[in-house]
This record gives sequence, structure tokens and C-alpha cells, in this order.
Amino acid sequence: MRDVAVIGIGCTTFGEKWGTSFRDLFLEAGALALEDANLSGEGIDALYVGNMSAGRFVEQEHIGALIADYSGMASRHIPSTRVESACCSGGLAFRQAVIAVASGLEDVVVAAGVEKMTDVETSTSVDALAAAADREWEGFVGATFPGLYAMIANDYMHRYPLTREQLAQVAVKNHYNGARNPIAQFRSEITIDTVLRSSLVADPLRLFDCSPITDGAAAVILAPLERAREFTDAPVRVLATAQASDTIALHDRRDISTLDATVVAGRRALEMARLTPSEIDLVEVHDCFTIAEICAIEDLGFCRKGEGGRLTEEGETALGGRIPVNTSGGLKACGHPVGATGIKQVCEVVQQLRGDAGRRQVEGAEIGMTHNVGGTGASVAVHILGRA
Amino acid sequence: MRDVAVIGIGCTTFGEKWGTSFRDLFLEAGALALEDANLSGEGIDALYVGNMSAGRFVEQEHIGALIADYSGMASRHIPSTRVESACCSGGLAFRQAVIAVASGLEDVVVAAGVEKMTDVETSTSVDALAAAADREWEGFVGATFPGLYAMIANDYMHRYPLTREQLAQVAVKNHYNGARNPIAQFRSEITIDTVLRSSLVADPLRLFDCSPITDGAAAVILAPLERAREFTDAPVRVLATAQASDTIALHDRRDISTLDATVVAGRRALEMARLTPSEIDLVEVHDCFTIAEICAIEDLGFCRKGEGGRLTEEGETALGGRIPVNTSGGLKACGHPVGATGIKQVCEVVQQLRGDAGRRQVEGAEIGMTHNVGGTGASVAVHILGRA
Amino acid sequence: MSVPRFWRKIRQRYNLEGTRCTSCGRTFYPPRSFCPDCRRAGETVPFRFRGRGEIVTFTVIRTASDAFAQQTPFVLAIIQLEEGPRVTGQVVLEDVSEARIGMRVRPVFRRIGTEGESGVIYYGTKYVPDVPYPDA
Amino acid sequence: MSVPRFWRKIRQRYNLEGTRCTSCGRTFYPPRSFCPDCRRAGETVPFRFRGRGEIVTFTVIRTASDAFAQQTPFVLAIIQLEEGPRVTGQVVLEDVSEARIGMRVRPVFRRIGTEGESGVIYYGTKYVPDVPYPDA
Ligand SMILES: [Zn+2]
Ligand SMILES: [Zn+2]
Repeated sequence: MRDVAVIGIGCTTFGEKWGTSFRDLFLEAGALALEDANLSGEGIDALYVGNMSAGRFVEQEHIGALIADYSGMASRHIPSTRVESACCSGGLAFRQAVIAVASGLEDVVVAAGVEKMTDVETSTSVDALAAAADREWEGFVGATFPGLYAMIANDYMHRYPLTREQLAQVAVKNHYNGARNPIAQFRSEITIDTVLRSSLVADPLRLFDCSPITDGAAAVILAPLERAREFTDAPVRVLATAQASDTIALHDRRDISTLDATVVAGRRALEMARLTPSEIDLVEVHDCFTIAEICAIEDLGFCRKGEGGRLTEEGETALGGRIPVNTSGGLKACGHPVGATGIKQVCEVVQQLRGDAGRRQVEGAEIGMTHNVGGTGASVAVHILGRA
Repeated sequence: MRDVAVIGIGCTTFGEKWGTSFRDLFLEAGALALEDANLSGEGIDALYVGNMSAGRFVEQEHIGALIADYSGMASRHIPSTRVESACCSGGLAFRQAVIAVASGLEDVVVAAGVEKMTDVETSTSVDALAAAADREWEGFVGATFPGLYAMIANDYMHRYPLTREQLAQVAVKNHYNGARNPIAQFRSEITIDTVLRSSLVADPLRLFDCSPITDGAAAVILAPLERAREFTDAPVRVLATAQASDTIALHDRRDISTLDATVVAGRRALEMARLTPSEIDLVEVHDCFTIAEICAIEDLGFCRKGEGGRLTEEGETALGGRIPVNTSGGLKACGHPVGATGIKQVCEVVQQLRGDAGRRQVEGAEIGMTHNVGGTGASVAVHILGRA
Repeated sequence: MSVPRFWRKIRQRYNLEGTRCTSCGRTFYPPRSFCPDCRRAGETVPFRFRGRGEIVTFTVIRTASDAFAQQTPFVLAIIQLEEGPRVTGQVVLEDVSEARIGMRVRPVFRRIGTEGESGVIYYGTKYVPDVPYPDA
Repeated sequence: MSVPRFWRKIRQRYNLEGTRCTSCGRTFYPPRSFCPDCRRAGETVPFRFRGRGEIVTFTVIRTASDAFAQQTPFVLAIIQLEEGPRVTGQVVLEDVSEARIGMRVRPVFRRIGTEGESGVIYYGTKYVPDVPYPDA
């Protein structure tokens, strides 16, 4: 397999973008990525797009073709493929694009993610998102997405030391980072009190433990590493791509508080890159809920099980800490357009490795990781990127 | 890239399977394919599944994880990815699986397709299927899927010689073949009169010009060609994989009666396999409507534009003809579970190349082609398979 | 169709407002913000279509989704606008059998469909014959 | 939930009917037709669960989708059945704050939810406390 590099990135601002349609969202991100790679669009060989539920959110399927068309690539008939894996759709679109380039089949490939969530009412989006879990045996009895993660939180807090304040600190840190990210949906800092005083959604999770409903799109452009410098002075190499699955229903897992798919995908990625967790300079993890970030940093090997709360409280996951987590603001503060999140994570890591992350820059960052989860952990994609 | 072979195939019967759930459908096909490849499931490295609209049909997304789980593969955490491209979802799942094996990343990979369409009422399924076309600028003004293909038919019949009887003959031939296929939804022969007397759906297309609403699943197993004989005595080699896109809306096409994505994908596939159309022994084309088969055989180069009707009338596309088309019965008679169709086409060609097609066997078939279309031609996948 | 999705393009649907590439002059309806010919070199601006044109192809829809079930049978056509692009739209005729390829049409503002769940009525552009019908 | 989807598993939902692998003895609820341990070597047969068990973890759902909006707040739990598998279900309590990890529960037949569009009411299994509550 050939080595693969990221040669361009682009991301819309994230938020409730009432004036922007599904197809406009993608176009904006795609145009930014093309510009970043000094490409006109003529040079693109293929396109992969991650999207969870346009069928429910905007009643449109066949997203790959739609996006190729509105990007002006239909006249060249380039292959365009939609990948769906719930909230991990973006991560898997990136992975398919990496494989396409690595195989030698394609040279310059766009991997994008897009979700337009605010065209439907909140109750409809709650129901659409529940389709990421087991509709027949979880959704049927009233499980919501926050409810399932709340059950992870209660199991975790019953078995390991984690205080309500440590959990809130995840949100506080991510809002701090989001306040330093121009694309973030929430750009104001909060305190632990903000979290603890917000309304209960599913005990013990409160509104500020949850990522928001977001419109947004992100795109990255990949090329063979050997050609990367034709397009950019700062290529970023894909050191590893890994993916793992687990049971669709939370109740069927080996351990409710450990996402085995994260453990396995993380281990596979580190093996592929021949690295250890201590060699990773920053990581974007899938913090759809505060408890998810705690589990993620443990399951990826950045600390032992049960130590995630303390690590967070001590500032080790903050900017300037031992392993900065979610410098973008994460899903919590940057926002969570489900299909776009996995690609946005790559954009953030690339910005960091280029040294372009401004007020949220991790000094001297050379290697970064992304961690994208579908459902309550039934799909996980982990990627490792390094300065080329 | 490595050469890739099909080492196992499996297909459920197609039809209105009221007693069978979405997840049971897939399991049945997967188990048949594993058995065919002499595998227990332990040896599978990854899974790709094509599905168009489980979000609408059964309110479930995250299909890749669901299917890995219920196939008993979640405990090994294998990567499982859903691909969506409307009615071309199966074809693209097959293509992604081929790329994964060709790249060297994976060895033994399942490519499957599944659609459970009869759990919703017909009006809901009509609406769900309209999501394959442009929801905002076609569906919004009342376009249905049969309506769009009817406009192709009227344009075609205005410009080229094609009689209503020749069009009906496509359905007659495909029912003849379906009557010889144990998995087909419709297993009785019909006459031209059956078609002409059926009710109008969208002029000039009548009920018997249209493929039905179908439940079904199909699965194939891929391996590197060099390892194929570990699993089977009759491996089938993937000689080419090609994919092309076009505008999502029919009105934006260069030519309404020519599917440019078929032309381009067909040409790319033939180039990749270094073959000409005359060297193809049989082809499964995407006959979602009778007119679609006429366009397909022309756009793939089996005859000149405008000659498809005559070719069909003269029996050249029938069993025993110059280029047998849709020996399975096609979408028309075998049925069209949209996400599964592209995989079922591969199953049919593999059966033919193995000489296992019974009463519908094409004598001495050595090379076969599949042609899978999304929407009205916005996505096309073409594959060429040959005896190994 | 959800209210935000409809509302977002209401000007385009009511007024046949598309776009025009200032670089190559190509016009787009439905509107495109990105010219596929000029790509990043082009820029698009709003462009209002008069909407006169002729039927390129058509069908009579006899089975429709719920939102359009009460309107069947109706004529659906692809119309070549004089100003360049082709659009899909309904053609309002006293008798659906009068539709012909080549028929000249002009736009009218009409009720398009009814949303099943909400009962919301959507308006937009349909087409009617513009000049005496050509012989079939 | 569409009527066919519900009807298809009605016996399993009403009677807590799952499956059992005749090869390794493992039981499955929700039912599985394929044993992940034995794969093709195993065979599954119907198995009726008594459904007694204890709460592994739980939450109080305060914001729900439309079908469950009228029931909030309600306790949702993962329950370890005595007979092997874990299931997700609602626990009916006079006061939602009484829920505890380790609480013993037994199944009851109850109304589960209401389908928004059709108004159809679905029934199935919920859980109630089985023995005196353990100290929290
Ligand atoms: Zn232009
Ligand atoms: Zn067993």
C-alpha cells in the first residue's frame, strides 16, 4: 500500500445555520479544502462523503451523487460514494478515502462529511439519532441517545472514582478550547457551575454534558505522499487507519463502561503506526457526552481505567497538559453535525500539526490522533496523523 | 493492487417476506455465502453492506454495526461499513470490498446488500424511493421514480425507433428467465399482452414495465486471487471495477435518453479488463424499468443507440441469444430489494461462470458483467467477472 | 417537506430565481452557487427567469406519493427554458392527453402539494400552454 | 414503529421469548437466530425467559422522543436476567428517585409507547421491583 497524505482541509462554521441548505453546506467546506490544496476541482479523482441520516433530516438519499453534482464534478463523472456509520460516518468516509489512495486506484480524493440537522424539530432529530442504537430493542422501550450514555455514566460512577465535578470539567475544558476556535458553535467559556445548574436530560447527564444539534460540513483532500508537495508545503501523513465494531445494543457489551471497539481500534492504529500513547501529542476524541471523553481517554490508553476523571481535573487533558484532548472544543463546544464530526477531527489535527491552530495551538505538535464513535460504541474509527 | 476473487455467494429468496425482519434477511444471505465458501465466519476480516434507506424503511441507521453484530462478528470487532448510493448501494459495497482486498489491507471480506421494503405502506415506499432523485427540484414538484423513467421512455421513443411491443418484450424475456430462477420474486412467464393490459403507472410505463417492491438480501465473499483455492474449487476473478456519477436530477443531463454514467463506467471497466463488449458472455443490467434495460444495453456498447428495441425483439438478449441480458430475471422478475440488487447481480454472474445456473445457464459462459444504477443514472457501478 | 427547507428557497420557487455565472454567462435553475464549468474561477449571481420554454419530454403521473395523490393524473414534464437550463415541473392541462413534446409553455404560480402530516400547503411554479398547440 | 415490524416480534415482546443455543447452551434475549460463539456449528431454539433479574445500570429519562414524551420522567435500565442475557427496559417505580443499581426486578406486561402518526398503542414488557429494596 502507498503512503497517503492530507493536502488540504476545509470546514464550515458549525452551528444552527438556518439560511444554509444541505448542499450549500457541503459546497462551502469543499471549496475551502480545494483552495487550501491549490486545486480547482479538475484534479479530483474521487469523492467519499460521510452522512448519517439525510434520509430523515432532509428526505434525501444518494448523497454521494448529489454532492458530486453540486460540486461541479458530475460532468467529469467522478466516483462519489456515501458512507454511513451513524456518528462515525465521517471517520469511515476518511478511512475509505485513505484506502482508495493507498490501493493505488485513485490519486487525489476528497473525504467529506456533512449533516444538516436543524431542518426538523428537536423531537424528530432525537428520534433520528436514536436510529444509531438498536431501534428494536433499545429505542422501542424508550431509550434515547443521552439515556444510553447516562447508563454508561451511572455504571462508571458506580465502579470507578469519578465525581460529578470531574465530569463537568470535561465540558468546561472543551468550552475553553471552543472559545479559541473560530468555527465552534459555542465560543464562550463556562464554569463547573454552568454544567451543574443546567437541566437534567437523563440522570446524571445534564444539558451541558451533551453535545448540541449542529449543522456543518468538513472536507479534506488526500493524495499519495510522494505527490503531496505538488499541492502543499505542509503535507500531513496518515500514519494509521483503524476501525472496529461492537454490538449495536449497549446491553450486549462485555463491559458497559469500556468501549471495546475503541480499545481495539486504538490498539490496531498504534500498532500500524508503531507508536505508544505517550508519543501522541494531541487527540480529538468523540465526546458526544462528557462521560464519553472520560471513557475514550482511558480506552485509548492515555491513562488507566478509572483515572480519566482525575486526569481531567488535574488539567492533563487541557491545552498545555500532558495530552491535550479536543483542542477544537470537541463535539461538546465545537458542535456535532454527526456525519461531519469525523472529518472535522482530521481538520483540527492537521491544523495543529501545521502549527496553524492560533490561540489553541499545542506547541511543537508532531503526531495527532482522531477517535470517532458511532452509536454507543458499535463502530469506532481511529486515525493517526503525523507531520510529513 | 492485488487480484481479487469471489469465493462464495449467497442470496435469500426475493419477495414480500412478511415473516422475516431486516436483520434476519441479512443473516440468511450471509450464512449461505459462508457455507458456499466453506468458512465458519471466523475467517472474515471485514464487512461492507449496501443499503439504501433502512432509516426510512425500518427507522434504523448504523447498518454496518447491526449486521456485524447479528452475524456474530461483533465479538471479533471486525470493521463493518455501510455504503449508500440509492439503488446502486449494493454495487458500491461490492466495489469498496474489492478495493479493500486489492489494497492489501484486508484478506477475506464480505460484501452484502440488504433492503427490507415491505414494512411500510406503498405510498411511504414510493416517497422513500423518490429520495434517490433530487428531492428539492424533482420530488418537490411531484416526480416519482416511475415518472422520471417514463420521461426517459418518452424522450427515447420520440427520437429512436422503439415500439411499445419491443419495450414490453424486455419484461416478457425477464419473466421467462425469472421463471427459471429459484430465488425470483415472480416465477411465471408472461406475454406482451400481460404488459400492455396492465395499468398505467406513468405513461407510457405500465405496471409490468416496473420492477416490484421487494425484500431480500445477498452476500458475496472476496479474497485475494492467490488464496482463492483455499476456499473454493471454482473461484471467479474480478476483472474490473468501475464507478461513475452524473447529475442527481434528470433535467440536468446532457442527454435524457443516454445515461452518461453508464457509458463512462462501462468504458472504464472494459479498459481495465482490456475487453470489448463482444467478449462479454452475459450481462446483468439495471432494469428497474423496461426502458432502463434498453438504454443500458446501448450505453454499455452491446449495440448502437436506437437499436436496443430491435435487439430485444430479435431475441439477441434472451437465453441463447448473442448477449443474454438479465438471466436472473433482472430487477423486473427476480425483484429489486434496492440495496441488495447490485450484490445479487454478482451472485448471478458467479453462478453462470461456475456453470451452476441450471435451466437458465448460458452455455460456456466465461466472462460476465454487472451494471447497477442509482437513481435515474446519477451513480453507476460496472463490474466484470471472469472464470479464474 | 419541512418548513425550513421550503422557506429557504421560497424566493427561488415563487419567482423562478436561479443564478448566472458572471464568468461564462451560463444560467442555472435550480440555482447553483458554484458554476461546474468555471469552478473556483467563476462567481454566481441571482438571475430571474421568465420561465417560457417548451416540453422536452413528459409523462402522466397516475400513482403518486401521498402529498400528490389527490392531484393524479397530472402531467409532469422536463421543460427547456428559453434562457438555458431545463427544469422539471407540472403542466396544467384540461385533458392530460393533450401534452406533447415540443409544446410551448409559460409559468404560473400555483399550489404544488400538501404535506401529509402537517397539512401545510406548498406553492410554487407550474406551467400552462403558451401558444396554440402544435399538431401531434 | 410500523405495524409489521411490531407484529413480527410480538410473541418475543409479550412473552419474553428469546432463543437458546443447543450447542453451547447460551441464551439470547433479544432473540438471535445465530449463536456468535458457535456460529454455523450451533442451532438456536426458542427459549422463554422468566425475566427476573437486577438492575446493572439505569437512568431517568427526562427528555424523550414524541412517542414517549407523555411518560417522562421514567426510569430506563439495563437488567441482568438470572437466565443470562442483559436487556434494556423501563422500570416502573412510584418515585423515579428510588431506582438503584442492584435492585431486584421482575417483568410485567404494560403499555410501552404510542406511535405519533397513527396513535397506535404498543404493549410489551416493563419491570417492577421484585423484593425489598437493598439499601442504597
Ligand atoms: Zn461559469
Ligand atoms: Zn452457541
